[in-house]
Amino acid sequence: MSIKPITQQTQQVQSDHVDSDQVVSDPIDKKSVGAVTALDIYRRVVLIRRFEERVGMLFRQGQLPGFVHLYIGQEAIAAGVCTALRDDDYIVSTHRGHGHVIAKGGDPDRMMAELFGKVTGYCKGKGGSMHIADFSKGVLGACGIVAGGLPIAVGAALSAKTRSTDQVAVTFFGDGAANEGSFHESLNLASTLNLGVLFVCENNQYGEFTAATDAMNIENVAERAASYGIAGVIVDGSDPLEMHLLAQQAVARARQGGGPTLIEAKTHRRDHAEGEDAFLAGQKYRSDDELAAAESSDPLNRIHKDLLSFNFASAAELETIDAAAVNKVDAAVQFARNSDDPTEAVLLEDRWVA
Amino acid sequence: MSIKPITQQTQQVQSDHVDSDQVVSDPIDKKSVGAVTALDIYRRVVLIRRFEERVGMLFRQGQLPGFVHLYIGQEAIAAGVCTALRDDDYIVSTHRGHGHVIAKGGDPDRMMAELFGKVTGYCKGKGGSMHIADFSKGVLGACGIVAGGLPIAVGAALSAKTRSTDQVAVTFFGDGAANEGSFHESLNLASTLNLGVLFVCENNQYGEFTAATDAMNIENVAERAASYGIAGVIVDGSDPLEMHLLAQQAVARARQGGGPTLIEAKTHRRDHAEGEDAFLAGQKYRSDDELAAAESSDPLNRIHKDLLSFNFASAAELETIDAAAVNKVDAAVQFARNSDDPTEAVLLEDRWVA
Amino acid sequence: MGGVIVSRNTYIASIRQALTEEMRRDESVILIGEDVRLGVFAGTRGLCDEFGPDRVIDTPISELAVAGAGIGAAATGLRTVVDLMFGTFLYLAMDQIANQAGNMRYMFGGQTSLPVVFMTQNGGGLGAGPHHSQPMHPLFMNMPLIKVVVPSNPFDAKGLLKAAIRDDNPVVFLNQLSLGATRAEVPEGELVIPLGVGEIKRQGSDVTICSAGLAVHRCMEAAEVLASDGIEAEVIDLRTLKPWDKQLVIDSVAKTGRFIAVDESYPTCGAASEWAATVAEFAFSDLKAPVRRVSNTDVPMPFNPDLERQVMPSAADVVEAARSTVGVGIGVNADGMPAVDGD
Amino acid sequence: MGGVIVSRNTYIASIRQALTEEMRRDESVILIGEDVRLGVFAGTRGLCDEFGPDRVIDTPISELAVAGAGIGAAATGLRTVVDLMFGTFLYLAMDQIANQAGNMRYMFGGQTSLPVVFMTQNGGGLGAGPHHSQPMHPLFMNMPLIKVVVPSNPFDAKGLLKAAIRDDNPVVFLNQLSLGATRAEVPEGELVIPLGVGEIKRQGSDVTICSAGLAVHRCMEAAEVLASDGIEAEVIDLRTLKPWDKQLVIDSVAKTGRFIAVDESYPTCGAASEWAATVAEFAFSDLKAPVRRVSNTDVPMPFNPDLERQVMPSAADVVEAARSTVGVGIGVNADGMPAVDGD
Ligand SMILES: Cc1ncc(C[n+]2csc(CCOP(=O)(O)OP(=O)(O)O)c2C)c(N)n1
Ligand SMILES: Cc1ncc(C[n+]2csc(CCOP(=O)(O)OP(=O)(O)O)c2C)c(N)n1
Ligand SMILES: [Mg+2]
Ligand SMILES: [Mg+2]
Repeated sequence: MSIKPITQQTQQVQSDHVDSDQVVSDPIDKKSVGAVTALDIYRRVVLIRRFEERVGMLFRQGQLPGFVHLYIGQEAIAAGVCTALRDDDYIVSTHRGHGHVIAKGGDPDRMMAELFGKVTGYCKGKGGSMHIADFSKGVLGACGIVAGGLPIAVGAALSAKTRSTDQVAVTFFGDGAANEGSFHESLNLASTLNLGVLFVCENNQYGEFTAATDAMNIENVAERAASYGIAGVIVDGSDPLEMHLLAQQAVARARQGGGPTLIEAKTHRRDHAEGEDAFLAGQKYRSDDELAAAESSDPLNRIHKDLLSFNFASAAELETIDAAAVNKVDAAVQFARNSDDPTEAVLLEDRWVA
Repeated sequence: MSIKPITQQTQQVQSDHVDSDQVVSDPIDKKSVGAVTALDIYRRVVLIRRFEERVGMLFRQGQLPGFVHLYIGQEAIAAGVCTALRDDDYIVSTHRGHGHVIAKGGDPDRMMAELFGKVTGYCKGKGGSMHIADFSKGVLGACGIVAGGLPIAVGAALSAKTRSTDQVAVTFFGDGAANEGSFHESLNLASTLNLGVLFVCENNQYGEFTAATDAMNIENVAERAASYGIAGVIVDGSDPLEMHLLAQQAVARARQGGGPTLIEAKTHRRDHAEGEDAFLAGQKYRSDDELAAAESSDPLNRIHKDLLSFNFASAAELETIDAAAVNKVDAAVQFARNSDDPTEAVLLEDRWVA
Repeated sequence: MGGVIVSRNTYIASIRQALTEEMRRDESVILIGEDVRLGVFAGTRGLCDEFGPDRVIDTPISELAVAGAGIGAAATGLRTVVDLMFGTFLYLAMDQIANQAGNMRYMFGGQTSLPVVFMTQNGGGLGAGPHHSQPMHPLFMNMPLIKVVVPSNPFDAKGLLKAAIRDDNPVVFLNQLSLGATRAEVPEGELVIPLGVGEIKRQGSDVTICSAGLAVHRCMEAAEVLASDGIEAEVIDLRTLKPWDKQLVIDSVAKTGRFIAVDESYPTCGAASEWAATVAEFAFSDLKAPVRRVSNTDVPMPFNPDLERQVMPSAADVVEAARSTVGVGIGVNADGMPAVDGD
Repeated sequence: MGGVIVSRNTYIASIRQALTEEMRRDESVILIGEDVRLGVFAGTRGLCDEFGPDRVIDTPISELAVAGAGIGAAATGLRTVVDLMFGTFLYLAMDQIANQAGNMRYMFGGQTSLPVVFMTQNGGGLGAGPHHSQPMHPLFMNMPLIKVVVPSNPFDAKGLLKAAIRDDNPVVFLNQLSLGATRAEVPEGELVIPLGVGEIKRQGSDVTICSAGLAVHRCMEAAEVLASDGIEAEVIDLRTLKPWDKQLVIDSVAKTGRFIAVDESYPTCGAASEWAATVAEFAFSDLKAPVRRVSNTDVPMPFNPDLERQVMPSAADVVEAARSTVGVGIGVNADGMPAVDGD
């Protein structure tokens, strides 16, 4: 038995039939994304970045309770995928979920309020960072359980199929999550029921402080697609435009009844969780080379450069978008600060549906 | 990504290094098993068969409580594998477990007594058909939970490694079990820790009444080995001698620290559970062709023929062995019948270890 | 019941009838699980013929993903019934049931309802051994927002399952394994028993016996025996264990002054513990004698059917508990009181 | 303590000390889990340096297989400590813990012992949200043959963990998440607190308050407040929840005549239910007032820290319960009695 090595470039998905043997490695024409969509992607990338930078700062200042896992470094994935989705498509997110919600059109005000635990937050302050949901935008929720979201996305896709809509469901998860039983069962179930699910593995190369290479004896999570008879593809998850084009193809196939795709987006996270330096107390788990590689593949820089080189926008225009993002985040913090804490009545709400 | 098709013949395992690309399809020289071992295998195959036939009869006569899943049709696997093991090696079994226990040297008397729920049974009548264990023979127990035994075998192999013994652990399971999360986690964990585990998938093509082909979109469970960077091999699970030779290679590798192997033994079961005809009430789930194929690949006939054609034994000698097996089973039924039911004191035994 | 067709259903036939009627009534209802088409417990048999493979969905053996798929579907417009065969298999799906279904509505601030039923076989009685006989209800009772239903007969099975399917909350629906072949008169068509409402199966003035599921039958047998002693037991079948009908129990104890909780589950943190604690907390001044609990012996369910019977509450156990409690008054030196069991 | 070195340990340092000492003492002890080498909760930090990667074993994120591996290793000659980080992650391993570890010795007729400790963080207090704050102990208390330990301080944490590791039965060892940084004097070396034995933390004559884990601190605070009212509370820290020290509680109630169960878990079938039911069953004639339970509000653990505090038992809740119970005597019209809560 052998696996053809997968080169670390974008792989094309064919939308005709489910077959793990159909991966072609044509170079991708990123310009084909077009200016409008590319700017839309940029807008989301930069909003996620500014939002997360602020959240990190607030956390370090002790203003946010609980744990916070930032999406910085992985913005290309959420933005690239969600711009390929319709409003009525579903996504299911993770503990590192802020970026997914923003990319799917979530409201930064209500997100920030949730992080502060305020009643105006998405979950009235009862969910927090790891549990933000926006059902009105198809965001079926972040999840504090690693790989907990995969089966739920399968269910959403099953629901779409039964209701004869062509809605697609996307579940994001990490390289670490790919070692959970839930991963196996979910991909296999989606395959046997031929459901329109995108399994998007954000391989940032670590699960907490364990290297992906120590947690599995294969190089690419995408190779596991073969176990389920579905397509598996690898994409540069630090490149927003590539990410988008790849997602588009997988979404098209899912919509047409072509079944699930496992997309492995190679990426880098900044830290596992905010505040980890104090916790690590000098223990190192990454080499300086790795840190440098992460730095140099920054997705915001990447799309910024692409937009300029394709003449999709001027530096000044991009600057304006960036400034708008900062303003939105400022406003979100204001909104959160000005909001009330949940009362005891709120504590008792949202139990049984009568 | 592509999987090289695996031909449905025995595949050689190489013991040098874990690599799923190392499957060679040399024809196997079954005669190389040798007369002594081949007769040993035959002895186990025929004892399992006679034991199970009797159990089926007793169950249909209403003499045994609970559920009974017979191993008839799959004897080659347990007998072929366990003759490749040492007494101090471990096996973990399934709901269809009688054959494994017999093949590992379990005592038919104590097994039969357990099926009758008697105090002389392996578990004092507290376990029953799905929970027979014989720790003195390394049988760490059958298991009523599909795929429940895989992690336990991983633990036994971990223990062997930590204690610096070269004991090997084998876990048997079905094609249906290969879709449980436990399968995925166990193979991956055994791979990353490089443990001496044989994962023996008895693919009898059905999980209850669901065809394996409906429960996964790939042809061979063995293909999944690639997801864990371990060797995966397919063997004719109806052929006791082939099964033995293949197991020997995998055991040798495991013993030498070469890590786990996923062995897929293609086989046929007779029924899912005893008494299913009444339950099915005319519902059919298998074609007549399939039933005929199962019939014609009977492992007992197969080894019988091989032994004669290799001149390892005469028909009369084999008949003697068979008759001895029948006697053993007769004696086991007598033993069970003459044994006492567990008392209330037994009910309260085996709780906490003081 | 003018015009209503009533038939003598088995418990299993009642389950099938409830599923059939609800699937006809509401096309958003789907059924998903291992071998649900063929119908391993026969409660789902034949449904695929009528409703097709898109609504009666066979799956691989993957409890975690199947339960989660039921949840995801329920959060996006369907009503799902997930068939999980045997209670202990729910342990494999526990993350999805407890962490996801059990929290989702609340932790998302009410953004979704979750009409999903997890149906399985609960408890012992068939000599099926420890992996196929375990009582599971106390675990789910402890979870804040999961409803738990344990019918004791074919009539209730139908009425409660229909209510469970129409309920917008996650429900764990526990069929008692050994009641599958029992029969009762069950009307076709609309029969919906509201969740959370218990039933007095037998009126009595001397002692309240509270129970559910299979154990109700033992309590009714015990009540007959007690009646011949002149002790009139009031037997309550709670039917739903979470939320449960506290008031019905407390009112009964106000009348009888004595309380026995009879439950086929392990004793520690079992259902009987909850009922007994509630009575001791909220009906204390009515109590003329200690509350008593009759639960399983605290061991895994053994295979041998005689041992299994010994483990589960018997009518004799209930009779003995009732006699001892009726013989004990407040202030009387507690002769009838059992010793503290010493594990 | 002549010659014994005593240091002011954090709870986490106590865990590390117990692990270190037991791994030195017995080379069959291994530690396995996600990131145990680096030590996400710092309780395992540094152990790999001393004991090497064959005994301090990092794993993929695979709770089910990791727990099962711990069981398989324990059945074949090792003593395993499985670190499962957070309580809710045990739901993923539940089949192995409940179905396998929970039954194995018994269902195999005593053929094996099973020295495996499943260690995790239990309960709330850090604003970590519903998937990282859940109290898990009642679920395991319901299982027949799993021991359940919930230490309330660094001293007990060390002594109980050493006992748990030496125990030949499966033990679920639940560290209270929010106690990690608390400190106490802890002796180095041999300190073993037998499992199943509770401790009277404060003597009192008026009311028995029974608790464990984090809630013990709330009870002690409450006792101070009550003392200023002239109410002397006896506070019991059970330390082990299964098997548990029934006799200690019953003897205390014989003295005080009043009982309050305080537990940081969901109320239905919670630990407080078990304690209250036991007292009502076995110490009834000593009771001068209804038993009272103080448990979590029956909702998932909310993220907002203020809400979370409201959910968990507070000292004020305990004070209020104690005052109401001390104000109530038998026969007195039950003015102090709480209403039946209506979910
Ligand atoms: C079931 C479960 N196990 C363990 C954890 C603790 N945990 C939180 S994040 C994390 C790492 C997850 O790694 P990965 O899936 O690669 O996602 P990443 O954090 O890298 O985005 C772990 C182990 C958890 N939340 N849930
Ligand atoms: C976790 C779990 N799910 C479901 C079952 C019910 N069940 C018993 S045997 C069986 C089929 C198993 O199929 P396979 O693994 O192929 O083994 P086979 O019976 O064919 O030997 C099922 C679904 C079970 N025992 N455990
Ligand atoms: Mg990662
Ligand atoms: Mg099979």
